[in-house]
Amino acid sequence: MNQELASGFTIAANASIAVALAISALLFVIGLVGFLCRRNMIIMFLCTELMFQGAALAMIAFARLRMDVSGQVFVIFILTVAAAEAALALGLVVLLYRKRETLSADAWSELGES
Amino acid sequence: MIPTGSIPQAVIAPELSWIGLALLLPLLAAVGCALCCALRVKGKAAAILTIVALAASFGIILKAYSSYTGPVQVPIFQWLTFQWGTGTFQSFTANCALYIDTLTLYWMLFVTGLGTLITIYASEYMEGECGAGYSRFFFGICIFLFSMGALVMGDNLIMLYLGWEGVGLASYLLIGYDYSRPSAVAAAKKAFIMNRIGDLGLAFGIFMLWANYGTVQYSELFAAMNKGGQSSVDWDVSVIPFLLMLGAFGKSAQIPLFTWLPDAMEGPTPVSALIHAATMVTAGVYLIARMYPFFELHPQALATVAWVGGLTALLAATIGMAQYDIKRVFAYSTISQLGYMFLGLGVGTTFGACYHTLTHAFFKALLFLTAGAIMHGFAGQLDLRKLSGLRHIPGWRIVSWTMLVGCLWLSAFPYTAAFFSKDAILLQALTSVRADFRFLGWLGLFTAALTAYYTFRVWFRVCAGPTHFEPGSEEHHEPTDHHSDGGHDAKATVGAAKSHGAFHPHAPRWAINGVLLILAVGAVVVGVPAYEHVFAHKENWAQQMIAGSSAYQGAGLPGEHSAEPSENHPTVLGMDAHTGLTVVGCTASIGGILIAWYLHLHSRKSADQLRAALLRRWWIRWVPICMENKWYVDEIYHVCFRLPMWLGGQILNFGDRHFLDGVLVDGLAKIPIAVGKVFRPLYGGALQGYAVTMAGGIALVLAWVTWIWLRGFN
Amino acid sequence: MPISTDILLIWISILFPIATALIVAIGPAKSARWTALAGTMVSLAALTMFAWNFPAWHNAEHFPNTVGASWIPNAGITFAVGFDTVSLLLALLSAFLMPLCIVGSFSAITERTKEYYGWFLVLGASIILAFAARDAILFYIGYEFTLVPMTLIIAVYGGTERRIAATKMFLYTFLGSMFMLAAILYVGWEHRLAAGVWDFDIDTLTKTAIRLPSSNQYWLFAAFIVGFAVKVPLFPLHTWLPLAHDQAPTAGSVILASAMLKLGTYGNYRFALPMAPAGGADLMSFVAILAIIAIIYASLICWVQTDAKKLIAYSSVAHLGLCMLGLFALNPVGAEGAVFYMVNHGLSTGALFLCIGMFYERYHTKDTDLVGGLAKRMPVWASFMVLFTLASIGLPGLNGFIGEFLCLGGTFIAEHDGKTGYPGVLGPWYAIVAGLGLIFAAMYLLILLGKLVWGPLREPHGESAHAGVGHANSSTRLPRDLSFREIAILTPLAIACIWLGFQPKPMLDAIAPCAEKMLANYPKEVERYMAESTTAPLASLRVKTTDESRDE
Amino acid sequence: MIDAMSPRLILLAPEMILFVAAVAVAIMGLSKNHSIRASLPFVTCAALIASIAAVPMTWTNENAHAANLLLPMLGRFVKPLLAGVGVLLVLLSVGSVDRRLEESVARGRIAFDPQRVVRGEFYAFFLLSVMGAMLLCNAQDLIWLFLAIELVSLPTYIMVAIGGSGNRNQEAAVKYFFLGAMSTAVFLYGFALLYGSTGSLQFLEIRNALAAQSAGSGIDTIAVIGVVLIILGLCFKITAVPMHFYAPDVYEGAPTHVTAFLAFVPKTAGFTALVLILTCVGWTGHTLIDSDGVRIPYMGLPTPIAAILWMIAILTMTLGNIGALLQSSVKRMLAYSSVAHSGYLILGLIAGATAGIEALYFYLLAYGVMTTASFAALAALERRGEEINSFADLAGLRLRHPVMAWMLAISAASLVGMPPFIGFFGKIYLFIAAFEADQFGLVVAAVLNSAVSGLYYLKLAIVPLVAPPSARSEEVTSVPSRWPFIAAVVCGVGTIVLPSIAGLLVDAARKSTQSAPIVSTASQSESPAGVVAGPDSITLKSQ
Repeated sequence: MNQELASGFTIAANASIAVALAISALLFVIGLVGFLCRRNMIIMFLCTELMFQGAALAMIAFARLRMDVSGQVFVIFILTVAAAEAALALGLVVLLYRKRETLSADAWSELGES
Repeated sequence: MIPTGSIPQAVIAPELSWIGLALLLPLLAAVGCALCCALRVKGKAAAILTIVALAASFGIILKAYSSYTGPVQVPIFQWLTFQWGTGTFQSFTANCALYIDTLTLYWMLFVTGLGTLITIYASEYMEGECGAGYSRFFFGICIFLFSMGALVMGDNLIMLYLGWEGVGLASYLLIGYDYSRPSAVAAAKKAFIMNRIGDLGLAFGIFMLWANYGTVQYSELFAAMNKGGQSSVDWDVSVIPFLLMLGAFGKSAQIPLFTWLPDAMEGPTPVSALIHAATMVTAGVYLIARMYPFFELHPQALATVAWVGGLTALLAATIGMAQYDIKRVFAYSTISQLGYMFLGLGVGTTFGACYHTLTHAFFKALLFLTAGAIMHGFAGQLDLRKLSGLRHIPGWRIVSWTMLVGCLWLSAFPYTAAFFSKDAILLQALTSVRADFRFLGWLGLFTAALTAYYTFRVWFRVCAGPTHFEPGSEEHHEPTDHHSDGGHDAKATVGAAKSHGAFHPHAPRWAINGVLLILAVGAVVVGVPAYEHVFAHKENWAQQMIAGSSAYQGAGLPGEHSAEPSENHPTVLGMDAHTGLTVVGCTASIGGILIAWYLHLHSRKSADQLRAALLRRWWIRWVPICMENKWYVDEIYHVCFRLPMWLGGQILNFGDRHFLDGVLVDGLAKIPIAVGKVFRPLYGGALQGYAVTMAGGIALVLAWVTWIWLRGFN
Repeated sequence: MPISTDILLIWISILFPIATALIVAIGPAKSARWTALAGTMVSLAALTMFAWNFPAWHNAEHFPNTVGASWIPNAGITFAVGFDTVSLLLALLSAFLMPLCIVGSFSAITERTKEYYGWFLVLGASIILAFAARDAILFYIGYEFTLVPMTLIIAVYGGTERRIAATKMFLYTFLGSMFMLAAILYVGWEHRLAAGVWDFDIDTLTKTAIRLPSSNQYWLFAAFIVGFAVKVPLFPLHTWLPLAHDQAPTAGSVILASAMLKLGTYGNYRFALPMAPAGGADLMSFVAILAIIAIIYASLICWVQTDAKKLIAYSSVAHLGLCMLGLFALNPVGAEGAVFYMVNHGLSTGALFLCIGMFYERYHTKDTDLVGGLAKRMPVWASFMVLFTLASIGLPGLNGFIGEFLCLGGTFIAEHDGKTGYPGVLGPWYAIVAGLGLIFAAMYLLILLGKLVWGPLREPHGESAHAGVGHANSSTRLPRDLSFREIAILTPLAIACIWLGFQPKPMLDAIAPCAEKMLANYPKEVERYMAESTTAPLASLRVKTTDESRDE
Repeated sequence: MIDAMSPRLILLAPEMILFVAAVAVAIMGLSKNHSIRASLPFVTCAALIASIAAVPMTWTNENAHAANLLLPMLGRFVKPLLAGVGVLLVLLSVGSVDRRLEESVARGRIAFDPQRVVRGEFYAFFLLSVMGAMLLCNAQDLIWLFLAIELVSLPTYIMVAIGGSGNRNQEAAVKYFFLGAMSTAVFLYGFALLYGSTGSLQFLEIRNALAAQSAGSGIDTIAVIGVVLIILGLCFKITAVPMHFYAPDVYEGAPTHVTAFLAFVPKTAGFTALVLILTCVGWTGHTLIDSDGVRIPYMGLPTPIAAILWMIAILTMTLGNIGALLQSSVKRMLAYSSVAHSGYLILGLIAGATAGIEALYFYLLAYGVMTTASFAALAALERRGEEINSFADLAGLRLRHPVMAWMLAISAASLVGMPPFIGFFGKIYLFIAAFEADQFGLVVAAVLNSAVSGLYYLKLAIVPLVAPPSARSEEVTSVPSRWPFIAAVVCGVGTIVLPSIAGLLVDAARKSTQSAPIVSTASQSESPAGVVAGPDSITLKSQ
């Protein structure tokens, strides 16, 4: 395959980075699965945070691999945005909870093709 | 003297364009009549206009005849002419131009002449219609005369076609003149459509001529024929006569397209006389005579014409024997006589055919006009069982005796003009080297006997015998003029007439009687060429006329210029052909008349007894039944053509609406909707449902990428 | 780009009706009809003035032959307008019919009049634009936009099934024109490849398209023919037409039949045939067979129609089938006939629709089983009806004949033997089968006449001939026979029908170079034929090598 | 670096204006003075107009090139486009936000309570979202890109929730937010992978790195998967398959004026982001014509990306169109139509740099105008105080609200691609671009889809104009504010008038989308003629 990949990605050479990447993928997938499976909106939101963090972890790992600091800078921004989203999500969830007295996402399925 | 050996070449003579007035005048008269229609003129202005125009046309033709020197081509204006290159097949020329040769003049003389006379007759005959359809009637007549002129005088086949369809239109309009009668409307429609079928053949004949010779102008076509008629390309030239004859059969009511003519008698009688007896129906004869060289190219074509003519003559005669409507009898006799003309053309005597056309034009017009006079006077009564002894009624003598003249001529009574003309045809047939033509000759003689019988059946029934009559159901010629609006008034008067009980036939006046007399005289006079020839041994005028035209090849008198060696000199019944035929022909004619005399004058009951006797015997029963029912030809056509097509139309109509549109088109529109419904569950409304779908989509795409990757991209 | 008087006249004829439409839309409803009439008259006058000074009657060139103002330079779209003889004739026909239709609608349209006349004006402008366009996209704009007003005219002012009819017409023709658009763009792209710039000038595109390899031309031709066949309409893509005609108001039917359908045949004349000679030459028999099927099929259906308007609609299918047959005979005779027939079909069928509309306004039915024998009640109407029916039947001496005759003649000689110098696989048999259509035409139209005009008088119960009963609005009360207004509508058409029947020469002369130019690239297809078919009937003509024909 | 900063800051002038206005609007919204609160939309409009005016003044050639942007002139077209359509979107929202509350206050039923008003926030978010979309034009690295996209998205979530008074707003908001968050995570992960493969966040460097990979042994799988994830994530913003499923629900549930916003601003942002990313990756399927007229096929870029975009385009337009066929809700139908139009727009992406981007932006302009026209017409009407939704509400609209009926019809005609409306030219130009990229199959697919779309757009025109009024539609009235009406008329007229200057607009779009010349790097080898690696196409296209 790709020579550059082969040189840069062998587990022997950069085992720790590979592990980090694997974990990041795992985080992302866990987040996704959680998002799909759980009905509680707060947990769903937390799952998306998990996906964000998976991406952030991958970014850091790559930054380490590339010996480049910009990836880490990106992670800071990701955290910031995640925080902003969290604030938004909480506000929204509270609003929704007030309306329906439930946190289940299934409570909100009036729209759609019947 | 005859034949000349080739078709004389026409010269271009623009200075003769005044002959075009013979076309223009009827057309202008038509416009005038249309104006009369539009302005609802109550008087006879339309008739006067028409008569003047037609008489002037006749005069012009006479003048043209008197100053005739040789075939001329008279350009008038460019009509259907264009070109896209300079090569042979890169132009199409069909101008409004005239081609004047002797055949043209021959035809135009009797067309315009008879046209004028019959219009005079009609001006009185139709007077009851003044203010209603009078102008419309003469409009039709003018259109007809114009079209007939174009047909005969046109310089090319497209002009001929214009006239051909034009006379069809006039025929349509005039047959359907009394449009409130459904039978008249149906007859008009039938006439037009049957003619259309023939016209299509003619059109394709024209295409074929153009495709072969690159021109549709007579002069160029004849020039090509003079060079041997070889086409410059390898189209099948031999098809041409068959296509053309289809047109002729349609127009001249021959098998298989003859059924329209009897129905056409729904039209006013002058129309029947002019269009459906004297002139229009002879257009087929004219066409074949005009295009005779092309028929000569293909012997089978002429044989076909001969057979069709012979069989039509017989068939129509058998039907005519069993009809009770006078006009229908005459109509079938017309078909029968046209059959003779085609027989003549087919066996090779254009002279015989054309001469018979001329004689027939006179005596048949005469017969129709007498029938019309009767109809006019007896409130539409035409049933020969309900009229008798007319010659004893005051005021009807002229009618009766002129009718006798017509009947004698139609029966080819010895030494009448028609006798000679028919003789010419049959002689040619009987002296032919072909056995089948000789058979057709005998068939023609047999038919002649039948003709004599049914002709005099009419005369003996109607004009002779004790006087009694029943008026018809129509009463549209009351002197009190109630023709303002609709049929209600007419019905009312019928009722009134019936309630009166006494019916007085009103005898014809000068216009009708005068025309009848002139026609009777004319019927005699047209015999002059034959008498000249037979008695004075002078040159035959009719023959001259034919010989100077494209039909020169059959213009000789039969037996005179026979190309065969003298040892093969044809004989009839062991006698010299001439003598034999005269004897047999006289026998047939007189025999037929005598039988008619016995059955229809001497003891009229015996005719009914004979019919009853025939009907009693199962093995012969079909003959009278078929004859009375016109051999079921209409019914056969209905079942074979109209019914399947009507059914096909219904099926297609249904299929168009419900299958093509309903299933295919609407179904096509429903496909996207159906597909849309398939995807509908994906938009269920649950948040997580969407999330799963999206994640699934992402997974699918990633799987696909992986697959591509495994296959190795780049 | 110099703005000459000619260009100005063309744009006046297009834009003035649109401007009038705006005036109609904002003006009072009472004067809408007269304003609209004025708009169409100005349009007609402008076109007539243009035609008066038209220098290209006999040389098949476009005029004005100047580059149009650029519209979207990157895409090569311009405002180029100009006429050649054929498009000018068709545009004149449309412009001629517009005022008649407007006047013809005076009594028929009693509500929403402003919109009606406004849309009619836009429709007319759009049709003229399509004919005038020298830029393919501009053509498409005119061609396609006709659908909008027509759909609305049918959907608002039509019969009981008007919405279905309008929807079907819109979608069907819209689908068809999508193919055409793709084809135009494709040629544009090929031009882009060849010349490096986008250009949608029709002449330029034609020059590009004819250089394409045969296989590409097939596809090009197929796309065009599908697009235009819907509009013509050619069997089996015709099913929208009877419904649309049946439901449309009279004037809508007239314009639909006389002008809009001509866009389809005109499209074939302008795009499909000149641009893809290889496709045209090889697929001509296919199209011709469809055309012949259309003739027979529609004729038989006409025979059993009891709805007078549907009958005329189906007869349009049959007649235009003949027109297409003439066009696809691929020789000048057929093409000449087809173009002539386009104009004449417009006149006679439009007039027939007007006639049917006039009696419909009086009796509120089109069913020939219910109404008949009107010659008694309405002799003037009957005279016109008979005249136009005869013109439609193709009686010589009237306009219909010449087109029919030439179309059939062209088909007849379109046999591939190099005689005419054009490729052809049709020939007598095609012509004979198609010729049956002439007999059928006589049959069904005479049956129509026999029912509607002749015969004993039949009127629906409760409907006296004194019309206006059904109308609440007394201003639309109609006389028993035709009013002066109605006679004034029909008379110009009648004059045109008779005049063209007797004096076709100027028009034939004018069309001939165009017909020849349209087929200019076909003679060399003969050589390709010869080279490709080993069993060509005339091997002697096969002397020319293929290379010569390819190197064109 | 400092030198490079100053032109970049100057380029941000429009955004600065919007930002200041956003803050001001947020504060003004709390004012007790009714007229100040009522003036908020117009302040917003003023800000947007000011930002339009700022663009030509600041976005000069020198500044743009000094800023080292990937597509230096992009903002010159996109920013005025966003702000211009934004003005219309603001107009169409006038009177909708806080309507109940303001009515109650005006009637004196309740006292004014700054805690309950949201109008100020709404317009602030509106401006921030537009600003985010604008900022995308200035993006030169992935961080900026990410932040800008989030700046576009986050306010829209709130706008959906607070923009109206309907019960369905919250449902739409929750769906939009959660699914949006998921999609954000997806493209974020894609960013990470792209970064990992190329080692840089800078677009220009990414481009160079990918070019080098391509010229070498081919592009990294990691990079390809990264780009694919980015595309998929951004598909959410542009409502493309497979991330479009939320669109019908959200569009239907959101208040009409917000739906109009969603249909345009996030979509433009998404496409701009995609344009930037794909510019880094290069464009596939080029055909170049050399001086001899020979066509050189450029199979430069990763087949999978081209294939995926191809598939997405076809599926998007198809699913959008056939989905719309079934709808009885107008807004839902317009949502599907929005999906379908994204499918057409992806044609521009696939067509790429030759003419694709300009076609894409031209089409976005057309789409913005015509879809805003339809939404504005809907927003101008209401039934018993509820916004109108079903076709039954529109039946016979012509009788009582003729202008809105006509505007709906015009927008439908334009959306279906009927000449001579602007939509037709947009489509033509897209098709031309697709031809330029040899994507004949896509054109055919789009053409067939256009035909299918006729089925439902016709309904949108016929129902208001022709159908007889129903019991429901008798109750339809205009909203109190005339501004949605005006917005509809402006947009409707725009669809008719804009074609006349289509040439200018296309030209502007073309000029704005020319990319920066490739900085020649040592790693890039000279490619032989014939099959050339991707990035070269970028230089060639700017000829």
